[in-house]
Amino acid sequence: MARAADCGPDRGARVMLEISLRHRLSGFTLDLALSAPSGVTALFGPSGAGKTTVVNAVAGLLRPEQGRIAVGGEVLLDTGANICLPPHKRRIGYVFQDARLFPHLSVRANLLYGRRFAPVSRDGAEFDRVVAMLGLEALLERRPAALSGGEKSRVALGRALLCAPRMLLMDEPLAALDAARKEEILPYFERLRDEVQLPILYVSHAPAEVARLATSVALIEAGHLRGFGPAREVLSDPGLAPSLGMREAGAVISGQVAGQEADGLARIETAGGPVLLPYPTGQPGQALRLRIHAGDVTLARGRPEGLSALNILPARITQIRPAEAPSVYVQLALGPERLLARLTTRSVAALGLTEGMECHAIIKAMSVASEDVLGR
Amino acid sequence: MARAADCGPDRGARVMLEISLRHRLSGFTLDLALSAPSGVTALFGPSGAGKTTVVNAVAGLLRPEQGRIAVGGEVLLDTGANICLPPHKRRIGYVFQDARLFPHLSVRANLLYGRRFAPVSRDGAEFDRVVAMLGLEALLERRPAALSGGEKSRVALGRALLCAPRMLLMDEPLAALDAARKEEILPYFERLRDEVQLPILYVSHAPAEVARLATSVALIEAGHLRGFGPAREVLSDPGLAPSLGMREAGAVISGQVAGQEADGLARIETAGGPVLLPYPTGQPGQALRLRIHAGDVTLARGRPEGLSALNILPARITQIRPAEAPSVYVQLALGPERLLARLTTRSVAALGLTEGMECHAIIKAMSVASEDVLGR
Amino acid sequence: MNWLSGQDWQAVALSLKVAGWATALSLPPGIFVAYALARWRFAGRSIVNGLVHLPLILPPVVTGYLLLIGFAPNGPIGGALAKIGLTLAFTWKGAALAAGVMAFPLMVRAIRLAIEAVDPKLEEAAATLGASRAWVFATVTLPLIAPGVLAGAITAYAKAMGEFGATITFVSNIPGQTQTLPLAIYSQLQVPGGEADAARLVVISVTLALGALLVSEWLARRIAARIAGRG
Amino acid sequence: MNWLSGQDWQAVALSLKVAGWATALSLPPGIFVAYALARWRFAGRSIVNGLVHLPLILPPVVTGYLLLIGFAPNGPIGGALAKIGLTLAFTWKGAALAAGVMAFPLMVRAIRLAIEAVDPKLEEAAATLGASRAWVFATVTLPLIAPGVLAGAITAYAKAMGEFGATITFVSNIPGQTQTLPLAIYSQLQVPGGEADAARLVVISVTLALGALLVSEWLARRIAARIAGRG
Amino acid sequence: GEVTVFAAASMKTALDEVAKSWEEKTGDSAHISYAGSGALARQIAAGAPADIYISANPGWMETVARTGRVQAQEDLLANRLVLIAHDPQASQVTIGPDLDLEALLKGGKLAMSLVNSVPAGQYGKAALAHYGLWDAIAPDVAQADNVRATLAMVALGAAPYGITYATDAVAEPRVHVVATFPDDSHPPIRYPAARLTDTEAAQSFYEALTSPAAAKIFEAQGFHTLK
Ligand SMILES: Nc1ncnc2c1ncn2[C@@H]1O[C@H](COP(=O)(O)OP(=O)(O)OP(=O)(O)O)[C@@H](O)[C@H]1O
Ligand SMILES: Nc1ncnc2c1ncn2[C@@H]1O[C@H](COP(=O)(O)OP(=O)(O)OP(=O)(O)O)[C@@H](O)[C@H]1O
Ligand code: MOO
Ligand SMILES: [Mg+2]
Ligand SMILES: [Mg+2]
Repeated sequence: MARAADCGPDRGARVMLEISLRHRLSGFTLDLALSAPSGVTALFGPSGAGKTTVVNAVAGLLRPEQGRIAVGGEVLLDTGANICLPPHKRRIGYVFQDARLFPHLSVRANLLYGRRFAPVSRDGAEFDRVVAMLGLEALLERRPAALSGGEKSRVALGRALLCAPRMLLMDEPLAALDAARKEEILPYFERLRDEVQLPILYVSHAPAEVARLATSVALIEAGHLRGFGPAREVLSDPGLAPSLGMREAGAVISGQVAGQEADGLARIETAGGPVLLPYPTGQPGQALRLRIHAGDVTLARGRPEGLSALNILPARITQIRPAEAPSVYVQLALGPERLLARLTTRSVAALGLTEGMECHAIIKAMSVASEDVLGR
Repeated sequence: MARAADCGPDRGARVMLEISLRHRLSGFTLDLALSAPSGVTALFGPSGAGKTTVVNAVAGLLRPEQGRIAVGGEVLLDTGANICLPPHKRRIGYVFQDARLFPHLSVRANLLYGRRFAPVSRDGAEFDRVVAMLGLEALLERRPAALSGGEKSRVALGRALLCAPRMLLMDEPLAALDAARKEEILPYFERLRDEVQLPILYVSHAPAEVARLATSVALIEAGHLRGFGPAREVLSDPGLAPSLGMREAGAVISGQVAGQEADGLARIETAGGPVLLPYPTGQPGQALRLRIHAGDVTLARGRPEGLSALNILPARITQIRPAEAPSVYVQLALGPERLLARLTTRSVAALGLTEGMECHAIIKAMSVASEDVLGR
Repeated sequence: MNWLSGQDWQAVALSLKVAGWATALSLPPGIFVAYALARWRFAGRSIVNGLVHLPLILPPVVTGYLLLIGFAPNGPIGGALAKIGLTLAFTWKGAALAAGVMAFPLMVRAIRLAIEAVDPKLEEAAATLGASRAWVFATVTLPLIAPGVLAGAITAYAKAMGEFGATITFVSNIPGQTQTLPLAIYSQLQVPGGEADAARLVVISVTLALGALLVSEWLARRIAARIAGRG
Repeated sequence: MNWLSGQDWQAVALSLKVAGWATALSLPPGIFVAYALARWRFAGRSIVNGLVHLPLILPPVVTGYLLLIGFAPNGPIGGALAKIGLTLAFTWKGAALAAGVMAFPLMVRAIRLAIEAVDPKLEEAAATLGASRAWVFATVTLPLIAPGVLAGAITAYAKAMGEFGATITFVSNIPGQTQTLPLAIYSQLQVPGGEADAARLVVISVTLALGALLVSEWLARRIAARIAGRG
Repeated sequence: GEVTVFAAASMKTALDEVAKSWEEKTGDSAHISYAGSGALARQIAAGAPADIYISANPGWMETVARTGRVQAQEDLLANRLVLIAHDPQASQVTIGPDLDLEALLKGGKLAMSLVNSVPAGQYGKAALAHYGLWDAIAPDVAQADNVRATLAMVALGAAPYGITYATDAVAEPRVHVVATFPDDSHPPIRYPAARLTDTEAAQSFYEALTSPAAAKIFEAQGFHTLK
């Protein structure tokens, strides 16, 4: 446990999920420990890093050589104390990387499979809501074999959501889906996270999804933890940025909805000043987070005029770190918030930017896509 | 065939791939026709649209009720003339949406399965190159059952690449892979397209991949063609932009590598003026295409100063089209090229932008990620 | 119908009863043993496997002889059963036992192959949804092996319809009580010139078994079509 | 070894030869018929299926009798075969034929179940890679059904080791030529007090068949482990 | 030389011994195939390479005779029918119209061979019918497919009483003869033998069957020799 606590984020926050594992497979060793607060814990890392293996251990499908897993204080596994709850007693909804639908059951029966075991009997409304969200209405009487790839993964998702679990494991649940469909499903995940307070372990290769959903991010490489912490820290860490993919590095800043302006723009108050976004973001007073890609931030020494960009925030340069040549990451302080900008070395030289200097960060309203507005 | 020709792109270009299909499944009807020039033809569309069904028909795994399929002039299927080549005579490498590896064979044997049937005997160098690119060296003696999701899809990819096909079908080949791995594989696809001149039918939900690879794009919805044409036209069509996903709309402009500057920046000559990019892009003289996201383009009336953005191109506004409120798409002419910008209506009003007006398009060097530099 | 004698009809009815009961009663233990052999690793697994196959390996007469020793009214098991009022020797119930024992290995083989073809990942998925082992078996494994169970049952049924050696040795040939079709056919064949009578019974026997076969094939195809999404 | 008489040894050797040939020779047609029944839709499919099951349904004596009629030196097929120098009736080859015929339905059932469990999508994948139907069968289908083929073969072997009724009816019970173990056991049982001798033969018979069974189980597990990625 | 003999299974004990002494005397070898008389007759009709056929049933000998292969034929042996009991204490009974078989059985079965097809069963049925006992006892008769199986039922106690040949009862210590059926209660029990080929060995074996040495062996097993 000591090890797990070492890399826990928000050491003060209540630990919701505790995972400490050691397991050898031929040619691959998994060895990591983390304890995460409630919310979404994202597992991120290259193919073959061990993400599915971790998730399987939490589900009880893999019994690690050594390990301890606890959810919300309840111990699911403790090899030391010889505790190992069988999978069906763990009440964990698992969206598998491969869909694993029951081929002999209709889509409806697949979706309802877990209902019988749910401690609270879910009402039909919940079923209808999930079916509608996943666009499965027309498929309910079909068999899995006749579904398309994306349809299968949607049914698998619905099946796990409808079993009233106390925790969700999702292994790349949206990989087979198009952007529009993802856009419909992600808000539901956010509601599960925020309203239902369901702990979620979320595997994804898409940094946008991770940034949007994750409370904590664990970066796994070759079976070991490369980084772990609150999403905002991991995602704005210039050292970890390359692991997230070039386009995808970026910081997350907090804000509060101030209201909607007459022309439809939403106004968000952040520690760095007001930010305007071109779509509804919620009720006034609602807390939210904005993910700003490092590549989308332009810097100016003076306050530029006559620009179509609406959001021009005063900032101070806190760090300049070389990235892949010929570019650098510039970390900016907007009051207590951190922003990450990626610039060419030429621009840094031309503008004479140095650490400690005051400048303006320019963010196009349009470059903060709605998928980068995170629910809290 | 008349129907197919109607929506063919570059009506003058040599038709490489001709598909015309009519097939009913319970509750789903596929009915489309297209003829595409050589290069990568991307099939794009929501889950359940019929993409895999089209690909299966080309592979010979589905015999449509009516249809004609020809590749490079050779007829694979013509229900009218009662021609239907069996799959093994079509010499088509198919990367399935599900990996479909042979469970009883090692990874190596899976990769080499098609070699025996290749008309030219591939040398070991090709094998080594593909294995290295896909990072499969350590997995060669393993069985598919013990591979991770991404490892499986990499082996499936390698298997299809190594069978020396005359055409490749790829059904979301990179969906299970992380950004870094994709970055390693995409250039290989580009080489296949450009050097080997292999026709590729490519299904993907990722607009970035499509934009980068596709010569032609077919947008399929509910079994029908919503749009089809050269990639640059489809991707910069403001009418089709919503289908591509909010973040992903953007135009493609052509350019030529002028050389590398002393500080490492690459200089690309485009019809709109020079563009600087922060990474190597190729030999001087090489033609390439840049994909510029609409959200990444900032406009200014006058030429702005003191900005970290390096690329400031004079442009003329050709079209202003409402997008989702409160934003608009602004189409810009940079000489003969078209650029797409997405702005808030407030900015358009504040700057007083109107069609026909001259202005400056500001593109951050960093916001054109290397994945948006397309090989030609 | 004067084509068949009353005794022949008795044999037909009895055969159907015996084969039906033999199949029905050996199905649950057949499924259980097949599951245990396919999925569990326990000491004595090979022994169980060997025992199950024994009736296949032994000449049927020997099996019948062993049954006679064990289940005769004064035999060790037969005595115990007699106390609860169950007499097997020389009754149709004994014939069903003999047929069931002879058919058992065929049934277990078929079901076991089907179980081994079920992807354990589906069972795992069911477990994560909260289903206990028994429930997983009932709602996932069993439906998926239904074609195999059907194949096993019909093979067993066919075998039970044709079983001769063990039956006649164990329960002998009592018309109306233990004289199944094969025994009737055998009796006819032992009489010089009895071929024609035997042939009639063979036709009936084959018709009955093939009818069952066709029905089972049709059922199995329907199940397979449902799973393949065509049903 | 004075525990077994020379004649007993003959019976053991003969049984091994007969069961081995019966299994080996019925394997290729068994695989072929199983594949046809599992994958092809052709007219007369039910008829073929029925014919295959016939030896299971008929009393073995009837099967033996039909073989005798067909393959006797003066029978229709036997006559033709005699012209090419192949005599089946009353030779060990005939015993192998009888055992093979009796075991055939068991073999076909097992292999067919295995074929039906193979995902056609894998075969499709092989076809797209350029493999012809025959090659797909040899390199994908066949390896994947290997455990089922093995199961079918061993069931057939066990059945062939135990076959009695059809054998004695077709090729008679000639020591050294057609007297297999089950026939030798039967002969011993004809001798008053012959039970002890019969029991010895039963033990040998069971040992041989169980030995084969164990080997086949072990092989099947190894194949399964390889496919599951543990091998 | 070699000789192949097709013989009714119930003759195995005696015939094995006869064959052995013949082999020792002549240096030739005999292969004897024991099976049901009917099966053997059909095989001979189908062209089986038999030199000698010994049937337990005159009916099947007729089938063989019709093939035209018979070179020589004679009734070799006779046998008697006995009522046997499992219980060593069972008392002797008299076969006659007054025999109360049902009382003897006490609810058990009377073991016989197939009464319509196996000779021992046919003779037994005829004998019981002769005394008017058959119809009453028929439902309680358990028919085995051969005499040895009938014997085994009684020997094991599965059936308290049975009807077999005297020759079978002789060799089985676990059964007791409680009565012998009068010869006139059933058709004569005959074992016809036929020689089907003219080879020297066949002739020699056929003759040996009726030799005094053979007669001794047969009689030791309870058969009556007819020559
Ligand atoms: N055998 C079938 N019977 C009925 N409908 C079918 C059958 N096979 C596929 N479909 C339907 O046809 C439609 C197209 O399927 P297809 O697999 O081509 O979709 P897709 O575009 O590849 O989707 P995805 O991106 O989710 O893989 C789907 O709605 C699917 O449910
Ligand atoms: N049974 C096994 N034997 C040996 N190695 C295994 C076994 N199962 C998995 N592995 C290896 O363990 C590593 C981790 O696998 P895992 O499935 O957890 O990866 P992952 O992070 O989920 O990858 P992906 O993103 O590709 O799904 C992989 O290298 C895989 O090859
Ligand atoms: O296997 Mo048998 O020969 O039906 O009793
Ligand atoms: Mg995985
Ligand atoms: Mg698809």
